[in-house]
Amino acid sequence: MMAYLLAAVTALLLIAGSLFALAAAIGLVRLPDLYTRMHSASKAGTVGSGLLLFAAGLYSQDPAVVARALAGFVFFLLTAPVSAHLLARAAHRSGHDLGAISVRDDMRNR
Amino acid sequence: MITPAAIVAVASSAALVILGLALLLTVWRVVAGPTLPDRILALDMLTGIAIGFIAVIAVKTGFFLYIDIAISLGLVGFLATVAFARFVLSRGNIKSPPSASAAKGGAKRRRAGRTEG
Amino acid sequence: MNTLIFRTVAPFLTALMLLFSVFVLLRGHNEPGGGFIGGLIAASGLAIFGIARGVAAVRRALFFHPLSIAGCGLFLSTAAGLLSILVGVPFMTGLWIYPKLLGLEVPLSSVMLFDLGVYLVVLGAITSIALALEEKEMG
Amino acid sequence: MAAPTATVDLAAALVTAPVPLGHWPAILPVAHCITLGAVLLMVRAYPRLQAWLAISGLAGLALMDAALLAKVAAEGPLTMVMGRWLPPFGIAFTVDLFGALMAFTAALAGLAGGIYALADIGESGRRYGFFPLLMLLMAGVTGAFLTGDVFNLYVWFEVLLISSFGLIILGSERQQIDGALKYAVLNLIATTLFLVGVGILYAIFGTLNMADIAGKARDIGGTAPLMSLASLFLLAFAMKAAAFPVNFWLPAAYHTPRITVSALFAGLLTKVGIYALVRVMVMLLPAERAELSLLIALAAAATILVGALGALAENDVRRMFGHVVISGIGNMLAGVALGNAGGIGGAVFYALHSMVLMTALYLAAGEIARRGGGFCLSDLGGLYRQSGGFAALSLVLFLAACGLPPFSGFWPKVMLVKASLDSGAWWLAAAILAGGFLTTVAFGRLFLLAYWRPAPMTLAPSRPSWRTVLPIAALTVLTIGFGILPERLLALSQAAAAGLADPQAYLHSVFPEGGQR
Amino acid sequence: MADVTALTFLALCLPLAGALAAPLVIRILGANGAWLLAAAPLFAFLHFLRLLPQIARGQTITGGYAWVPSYNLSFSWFLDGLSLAFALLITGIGTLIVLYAGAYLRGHGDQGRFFSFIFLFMGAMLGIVVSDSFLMFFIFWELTSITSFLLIGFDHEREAARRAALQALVVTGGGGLCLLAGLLVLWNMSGVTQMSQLIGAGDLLRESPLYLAALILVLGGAFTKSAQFPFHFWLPNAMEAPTPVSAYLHSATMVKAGVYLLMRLNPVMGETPAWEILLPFFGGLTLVVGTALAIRQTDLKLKLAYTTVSSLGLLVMLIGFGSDHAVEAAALYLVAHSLFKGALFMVAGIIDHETGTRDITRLGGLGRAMPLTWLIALAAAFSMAGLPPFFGFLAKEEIYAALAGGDIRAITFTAITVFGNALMFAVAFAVALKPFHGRPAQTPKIAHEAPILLWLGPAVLAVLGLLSAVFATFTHAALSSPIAAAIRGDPVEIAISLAPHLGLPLALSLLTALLGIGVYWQLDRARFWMAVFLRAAGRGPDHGFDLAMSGLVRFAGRLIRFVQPGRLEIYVACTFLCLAAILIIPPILYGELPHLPAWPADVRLHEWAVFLIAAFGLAAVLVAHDRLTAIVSLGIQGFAVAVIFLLFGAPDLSFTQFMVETLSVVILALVMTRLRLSPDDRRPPGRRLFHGALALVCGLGFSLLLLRATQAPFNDALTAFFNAYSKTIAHGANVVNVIIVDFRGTDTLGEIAVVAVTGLAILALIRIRAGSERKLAANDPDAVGAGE
Amino acid sequence: MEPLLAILVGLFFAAAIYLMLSRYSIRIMLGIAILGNAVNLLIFTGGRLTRAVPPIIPAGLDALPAGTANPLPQALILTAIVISFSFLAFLLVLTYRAYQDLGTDDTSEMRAAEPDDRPLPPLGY
Amino acid sequence: MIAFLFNLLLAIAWVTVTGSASLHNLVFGFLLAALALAVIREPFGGGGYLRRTRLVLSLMGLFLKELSLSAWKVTLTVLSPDMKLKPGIFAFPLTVTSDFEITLLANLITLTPGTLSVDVSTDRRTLYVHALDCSDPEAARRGIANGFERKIMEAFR
Ligand code: NA
Ligand code: NA
Repeated sequence: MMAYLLAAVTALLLIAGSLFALAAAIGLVRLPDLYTRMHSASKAGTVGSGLLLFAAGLYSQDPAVVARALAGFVFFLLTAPVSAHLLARAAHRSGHDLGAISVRDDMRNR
Repeated sequence: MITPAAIVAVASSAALVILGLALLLTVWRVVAGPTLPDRILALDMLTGIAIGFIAVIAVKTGFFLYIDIAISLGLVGFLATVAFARFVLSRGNIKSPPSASAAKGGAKRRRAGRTEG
Repeated sequence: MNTLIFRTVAPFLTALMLLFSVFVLLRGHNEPGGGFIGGLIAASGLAIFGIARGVAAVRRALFFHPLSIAGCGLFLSTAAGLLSILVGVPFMTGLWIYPKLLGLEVPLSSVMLFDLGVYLVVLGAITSIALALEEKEMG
Repeated sequence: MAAPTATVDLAAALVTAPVPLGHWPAILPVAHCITLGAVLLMVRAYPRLQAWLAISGLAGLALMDAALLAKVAAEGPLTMVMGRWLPPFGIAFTVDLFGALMAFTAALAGLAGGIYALADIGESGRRYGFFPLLMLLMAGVTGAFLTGDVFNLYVWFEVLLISSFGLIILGSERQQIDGALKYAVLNLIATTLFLVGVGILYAIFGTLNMADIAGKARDIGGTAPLMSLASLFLLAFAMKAAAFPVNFWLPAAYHTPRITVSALFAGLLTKVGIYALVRVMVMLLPAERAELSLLIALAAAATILVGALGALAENDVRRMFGHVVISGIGNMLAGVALGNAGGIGGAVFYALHSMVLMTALYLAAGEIARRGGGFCLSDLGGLYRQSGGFAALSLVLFLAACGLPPFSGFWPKVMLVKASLDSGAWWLAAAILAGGFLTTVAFGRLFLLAYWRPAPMTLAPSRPSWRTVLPIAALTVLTIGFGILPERLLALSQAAAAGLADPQAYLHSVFPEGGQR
Repeated sequence: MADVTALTFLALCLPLAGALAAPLVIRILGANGAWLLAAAPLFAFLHFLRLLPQIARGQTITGGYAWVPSYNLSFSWFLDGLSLAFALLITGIGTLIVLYAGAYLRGHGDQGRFFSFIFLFMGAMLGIVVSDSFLMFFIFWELTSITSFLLIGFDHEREAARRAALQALVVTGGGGLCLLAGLLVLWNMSGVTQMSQLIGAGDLLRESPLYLAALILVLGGAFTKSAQFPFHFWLPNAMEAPTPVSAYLHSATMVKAGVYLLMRLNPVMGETPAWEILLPFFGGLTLVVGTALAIRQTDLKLKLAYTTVSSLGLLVMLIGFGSDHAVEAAALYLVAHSLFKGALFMVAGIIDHETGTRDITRLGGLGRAMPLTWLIALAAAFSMAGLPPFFGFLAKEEIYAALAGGDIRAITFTAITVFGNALMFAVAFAVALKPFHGRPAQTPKIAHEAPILLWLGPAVLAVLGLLSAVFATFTHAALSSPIAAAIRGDPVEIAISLAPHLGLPLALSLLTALLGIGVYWQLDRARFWMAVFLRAAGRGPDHGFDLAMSGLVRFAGRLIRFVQPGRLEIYVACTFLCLAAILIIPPILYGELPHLPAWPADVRLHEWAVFLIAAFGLAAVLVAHDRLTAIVSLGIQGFAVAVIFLLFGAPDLSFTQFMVETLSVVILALVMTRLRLSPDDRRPPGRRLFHGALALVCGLGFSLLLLRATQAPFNDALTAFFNAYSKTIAHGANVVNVIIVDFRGTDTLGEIAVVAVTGLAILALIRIRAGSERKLAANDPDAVGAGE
Repeated sequence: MEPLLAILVGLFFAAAIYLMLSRYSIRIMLGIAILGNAVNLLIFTGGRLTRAVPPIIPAGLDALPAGTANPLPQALILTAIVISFSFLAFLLVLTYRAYQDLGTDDTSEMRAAEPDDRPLPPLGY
Repeated sequence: MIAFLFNLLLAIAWVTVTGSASLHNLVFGFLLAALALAVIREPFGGGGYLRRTRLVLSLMGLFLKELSLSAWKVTLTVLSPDMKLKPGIFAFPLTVTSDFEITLLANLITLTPGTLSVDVSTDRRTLYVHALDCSDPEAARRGIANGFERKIMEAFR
């Protein structure tokens, strides 16, 4: 029974994670400009791969693997916002304006 | 009889297919751009999906040692994005006249080369 | 890239990566990893540190010139191979000892020394390249 | 982890017999070079210490190689299996006469280059690693000559290649950068093809040990694509050796770096290509070599002639010498094409002669520039008037390069022409002789224009420095010595050739039990 | 008698010792050092003289030392009548030349060097004539080419001297290579390596199918060395050398080497149709051309030089005839020519030395100031003209005797010889009379009688020319007959003497003399008509040499600019063309194409996806229009490869591939930051098609090769070994890593050496700025880029 | 499986070679990067393929069970990857220097070492 | 002090990652971490954290919750047929002052729904935030100030 539960949770995590990743990818394609796409990539993408990692950790039933999966996830959490920040900042500074749909840009007049 | 392993196998196969789709979409963004940061963002995302892909393969094959690969990929993927961000920044303002930025390095400007990367 | 956020995060990331690199180095003999990958991860960490805080900071942090570190690594690796002359076995023969440390048996070997050398070479060489490129960037 | 508990049949995995210290010379030269390279890398900031360490290290290398040569000449091939793993599982360093001869001669050339560098390589060159690069270049060269494993050979190739990249750009002049780019791209293609060859070889044989392959090639023939493999190796090594029509990288690059570097390249690099060609084609794949002999012979003839004509056509002394190197490669290829004892022996002798001579020639070119103010024939002159001694040294080198007696170039030429005539390849003999003739014309003109012709302007009296004169003079003495007393070298070359043609001793050294899977 | 072998070896080494000692001796003793230096050849001469009786008795002397045993080569000599005569001439005349040069070059800054060269040359020449082994013979042969190069170019600041030296080197050196081939063919045919053994192999050689090839190759060597038409041109140009050199090289030594070779080979290669046609033809032609050209000249030395050419022609012609008389005549003329030509050259040198000119039209009336020299000149000229009582007379009589015969061939060659001899007669007196009698002319220097060192040599030679004829019986017994015997291969008795003898030869001699007087009488007119004729005939091979040299350089230049165009794209394309050929042709030629594989049935969906992504990445790199797309696409294919590794059980590989691929992309991006470049494919469509086809062919070739290789049964012994012992002995569960650090740790050692060097090389590449070496030399502190 | 990989390897080689045939140094570098992968895949395939069983000896066993991937080609490729990475890095920086010093990325304009107007040597003596 | 704590944290991370919770491993991990920290010793000037561990944990809890929500919201947004977006960048006046706090805040903002930190002004007083819905910047500012910023100040002051 435990095995079934474990398998079910793992399967759920796998499907959920990959769907999050897919959603992020769709967002990447659909969203109108760079800055909005970044939301998609830095959130849905991170959570998606985090869930998949966690699924792997869980299914292994090995605390070491779980710990590593978690460590990996934490690491993504550390890096994802930084890379988003760096990229957005660089893009904005090098003259990539917000898309036409945008309503406000407080950074433009600095 | 549906065994736990079978459930996971099906789920992981499905996950692989979904991730494959995600990969393709991301690759499309890489190629389509339109701007340089868009591509960089997509590549960053590609790394993220690859990490998930590896995790799924770990589940599918039962070799959880693959997780370490995923972790390292996260590490260097970050480095790649940082480097690309630098690339964007150091390229200078795309709206200013190109000669100002291209003169850097003292090299003769390419006649036909395009500055947009 | 002088941004406050990156400057602040980078040291933590670098420390984590250095730690992880040693982890990868040490377990390489039994699972994926080893000196080369460990060295790459460490060098990547230092590269991030360098991009965030400048080349000078990395140079200060390393104390030795990265290439000297690479040289040291190369020396260690060769020395690991040459050790076997003392035991009368051919070059590069793995030598293992199991000293007791605080009651625990710690396996030490010339093979590990060799892999440590690999780690240092990769760390030193790649860091040297990254710093050289980065320095150029600034200049 | 705990000490192993499982009971294992160690004798099936390891060389259980004690390895006498006398086997260490097989690996020591390489280990020595790498260790020293590592130390030099660490003391990069102390140029003076570096120089002395490097020179004494190179002298040590020469001594080690000499000891190795003596041992191999006396006792036959010497094998040490790294890590004690039974061959063909571990990497075996197997040194036969051919390898030992090449390694020793290379060490001499390296030592000469190192001494010359004391005068030629300036502060920045030393700070950016001339000496460590030189040591690691020697490590690559020596490793290539001594290893008995195909993939390991590839690795040493790469070591020497990347070191040569480092050396070629020291100075970073525009010319050097341009030359280096061509050199790097083309050489990279060549090593990549070599690697492909190794991959295919492994796919076919399932082994990488040369002795093992040599044993198996004779059985596998016909069932595996050995001809394709041999052709691939031929192309890769012909590129490395700069044989026509894939020789272009050499004249494109050899005249650009510091002269010491050119000298080392000319002396060492192409010879490693020839070495590998001989090792693989003659020892490992003899039947396939025989099939390809016509192709190789054609390439050889073309290489000889194109090289010799190139020497005539160049205004820059260094480029001229580059073509002379190529022409020499053609001669060695001719030996490989012939494949008989005389041919291989001639190729071996030629390779040894060429290592010494080409190093000396380029060092002399440096001296020409130092004394005459440049490398261009159109601007040179008056060197004979300026210093009869240097003119005499140069003349000896030139004559040796033309293959004229009584200098070292003569004997291999005779061997090769004789071998060609013996196998009825009169046209190959004609090409060798014609190449010698054209080279004679080229060097005659060089002597006329740069030495005899009055200087366009008065040359400042040059201060002779032992750092430049000693290596040139020492190599010249070797050239004369090889010419006047060729017996020892000739006998060794012939023995080396015999060992390649019939590698029983080599095989026995690797598999003393005769056991092969 | 002391050990002949050791003494002979010593005699052979004496010139070398002289060469080494000369600079020092001259530096200490000045020009008078010549007396001391002359001792070296003199001792050698005396040694050979002592051997004369033994040789005259028909014995031969051999000896030597082992030299290159593994090539069956010893330093060995073989002395018979021919070699000994040559050895005597070389050392004897050599002694006189050394003395002569002592005075001639008195005060010359490079006199010591000159003596070194002369001695080296002497040693080489001696080596040629005594060598028994082919290879040794050849070595000395080439040494004479080299040393004559140095001697002819002695006045190297003059372009003409440099040109002449190169010409001699090119012609004789090139001929030498022919000769080498010829000798090796002879070795091949006969199986012997010694001249002495060859003598018995004559029949074998003559019947061999390779005979003609060997003959032509050998003649190539001999004709160039002995200046036979059309290779004659280098010899007169070699007059650029100081006169002692001319006197030495062109009387008894250098140019006679070819004649020596032909004489030596006559017993084994002669008496065949080819021999009897080629030699007389070229010899006769050379005789005529040489004399004709000699007439035209006004320069004393050049006049003599061209007569040397014709004399050599005469000798070659005689050897070609090969009859007893011809051989005897050749032997006599060989000796006679050496004596008179050496003397005359030295006389010409004396005139030049004393008056400052050698132009015959600017000389006259010297007889009063230089009676002794005139006497010597006349004696030598008589011999050259073939007048009694000199040795030349005997030689000429014997020549006519040899040619006398009924057939058309004999008549033709007799006519030619008479013509040639007549002209030589005229030239002889033009040299020995014109400058000395008549009205004294204005010369750059006021003439005085020469010092003893100058006249001693020619005087001795002239006197010998007389004595040898007077005591002809002794001369024949000691010298001429043994020479002839060696040439003939059988014992020969020469009988001719000054004793009156009537017959056709004497008549021909008279005719020759009459013709010669006539030509001498009309010398100026003859010279004019000859010049007109030669101008009409066009420029000779001498001019051809210049054309050939510059043409060769130009051709080579064009060729090298074609094969070495300096464009990387062409180099790369050429490389890949070769690769395509290598990959496609051998499999087809040798039946190594793979059999058609079964379609893999079990490829899974995600595997297809990865392959597709890889292919997609490749395509994207190819079509990318901007750098980042290209770089990123590169990353895609790299990631795909990493995933392939992952899918097929290679986690370490995958790990490394991910890392390395990312870092490659990072470095690419960092570098690209500074390269404002487009990776756009800017090839014209035609080129694209060609490149595409080439790339596809190569790719196909690799596919086929790999397919074929994997279809062979696989030997997995190594893998089994590693799998079995990785944990149990090497203590590692990760077999790949154990291979890397233990089983094949040496590979990794090399690999990290590569990595370390890469770090160093890239640092150097980035840091060293162009010109920093130069700036450092100028003590500029900013030379090296940013400090460390 | 090997045939499919063989085809893929061919594609990799073709792409690499096509890129390297270009005149522009950047495309050459891209080609070199792909070339390295091509060779690695070739060696990998040459050692025969096994699906997804890494050659890592499971805890409790002393030797690898049958059916695992061949570790030797993996080890060879590891070495080769590192080496080709090193070379690529060097070449990239070299390209950069070449662009900086020679002012072009068009290799047919890089003629500092072998200029078109190389003079012939003097034709006289 | 910070150095010591961070060191210990890293050592614990080591123990978890290596999966061997022995004392030896902890000591070894501590040494390694010390080494790693020694390399980047500069940022660790002074201050202390230990007493705020509980607050940090609470912050982490908030963050995880927000992160999950964020991912879900983004997913919904991109999957909705008509993405009604009013994106834009607004300036957020910072109350927190130290490097660490600003960084933490910025990163947390990025990981929460609809917002993304783009840059910090050079005077460190303003944080520029990109929002998917920028129709009411004031509300967004208030949300941040009362949420993460306050929690951070509680935890780290
Ligand atoms: Na992200
Ligand atoms: Na490795």
